[in-house]
Amino acid sequence: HLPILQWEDKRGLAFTKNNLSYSSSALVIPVSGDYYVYAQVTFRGPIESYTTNSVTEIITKVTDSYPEPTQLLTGTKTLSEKGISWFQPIYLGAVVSLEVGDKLMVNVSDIKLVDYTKEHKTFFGAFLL
Amino acid sequence: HLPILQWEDKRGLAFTKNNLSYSSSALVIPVSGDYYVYAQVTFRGPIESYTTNSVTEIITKVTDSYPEPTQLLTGTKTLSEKGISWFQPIYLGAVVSLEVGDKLMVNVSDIKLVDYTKEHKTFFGAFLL
Amino acid sequence: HLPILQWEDKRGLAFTKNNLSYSSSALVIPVSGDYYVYAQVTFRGPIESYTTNSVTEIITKVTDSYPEPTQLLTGTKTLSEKGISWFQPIYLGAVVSLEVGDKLMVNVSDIKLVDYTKEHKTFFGAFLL
Amino acid sequence: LRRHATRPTCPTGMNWIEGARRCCPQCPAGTFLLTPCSSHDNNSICATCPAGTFRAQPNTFHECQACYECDRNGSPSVLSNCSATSNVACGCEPGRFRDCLDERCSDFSCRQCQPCAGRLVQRPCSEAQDTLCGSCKPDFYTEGGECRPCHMSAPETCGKECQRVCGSGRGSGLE
Repeated sequence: HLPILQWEDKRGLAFTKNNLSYSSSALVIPVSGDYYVYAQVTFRGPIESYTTNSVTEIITKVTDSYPEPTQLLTGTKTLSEKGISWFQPIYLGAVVSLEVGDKLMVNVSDIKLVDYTKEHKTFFGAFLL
Repeated sequence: HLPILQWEDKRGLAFTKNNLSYSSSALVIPVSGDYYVYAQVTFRGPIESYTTNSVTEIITKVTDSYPEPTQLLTGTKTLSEKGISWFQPIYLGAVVSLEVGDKLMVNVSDIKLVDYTKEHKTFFGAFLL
Repeated sequence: HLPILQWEDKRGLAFTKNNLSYSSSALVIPVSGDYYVYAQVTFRGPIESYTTNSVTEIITKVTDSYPEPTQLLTGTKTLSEKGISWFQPIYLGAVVSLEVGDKLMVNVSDIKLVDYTKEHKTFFGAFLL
Repeated sequence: LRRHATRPTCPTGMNWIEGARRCCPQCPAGTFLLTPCSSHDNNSICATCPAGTFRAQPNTFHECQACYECDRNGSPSVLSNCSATSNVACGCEPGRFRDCLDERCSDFSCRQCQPCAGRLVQRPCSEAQDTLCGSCKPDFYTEGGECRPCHMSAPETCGKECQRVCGSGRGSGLE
């Protein structure tokens, strides 16, 4: 499986409420229903793996009763940058039906390429409709 | 007009509810109000029309009583890919005021370039605020 | 600070309601709460400053009681376009906690690069959850 | 069972108005529906599209469509201004052509027509496409992909092509 991002859930702009909790890299769904789930990851280089030619972000759902994660939303883009230093945001968002206890996570193609330096460039969230 | 995408509305992650129905490539608005409408299309190449130099996604509204569709949201991006194979997601989302009976559709610049292979890469939806 | 975009709030698809008002380039928050805030800016060239190598869009919050704006969401992308003419949309959206009287604005790296010609290519909005 | 409320079809020139639960006359192009007709008044009250907006067709919309703008930077010029019944039309000034981004050419920038220096014009520049330059003009010879005038060529630098074109009657200035 692709690496899973970890998130800040309390400090700065980050918050959780209405029992939507965060634990071990996942948002945990408190009540079944339809949620608008979204995430943006800003990728940036160069890293020694500059030869990377694409970046991918996937929002996945893990259900305890099912061994395989489900890919809910995927944003994937090939890179063709002229300059040495580059950055590339990928935004994803959609409505998905979730059950109480489901866990939402964000996977990325290469964790070293993720710009984690500013909370307003890489973020993740969900709200119940 | 640009080609209109067709969608799966029942299987896998797809669903419709609260009388928001899908028919002949369109989401049909059941009650007037403000809706958050969104869509992502992942474009990919090469296709023989690799000479394409841009991709466009447009969410349009059709009203039975009016002969012209209204363009609600547009994402258009020029392509400048080094590699032969490329992929490029375009995400759109915003609040629009809709009337009962209005139809929402997604048009694309070139249907052959749309990655329809995975439901989590190309998706479309709306919810009433 | 980066230039602030001005918006149309009445004509065409634009509207404000539920006391969410628009004045001097900002959406003014009428009641404290969690809002889904979003904006898309379509950047385009060439402009005489074609040597631009990146574009940036930032949704900021200004609070009367605090001298510094807060950057809520940032989308920044390096440009590496082959052709003369280029287009690059950047979409941002997320839930943020806001207080009554807070002002939301959209800043861009270079106002001359913003495609203002069509309302469905560059847009900005927010709704209370 | 709830009867699926289907909307009645209205006579030509009238639209079903959900709020009024009746068919109302359409507003003419250039206007929008301010107040629907009612049981007291069979007429729709229409208002003119505000400046910067238009409606090209009869309608019962609550607002008009926002006009596009011509991109001041791509130097498209206004072919026709936005009116209450038609959107703005943008084009390129003489001496420039549309560099379209896609087949529809809904987005384009205006680029300088190429001058065909020393060449015959196979197809003149137009709004839709650049000049198509042909072969060298008479008394011009090809060198390095360019057409050079015979009279500018000096004997010591006049290569094979130059001599072939200019050889017999090379430029008067140099005799």
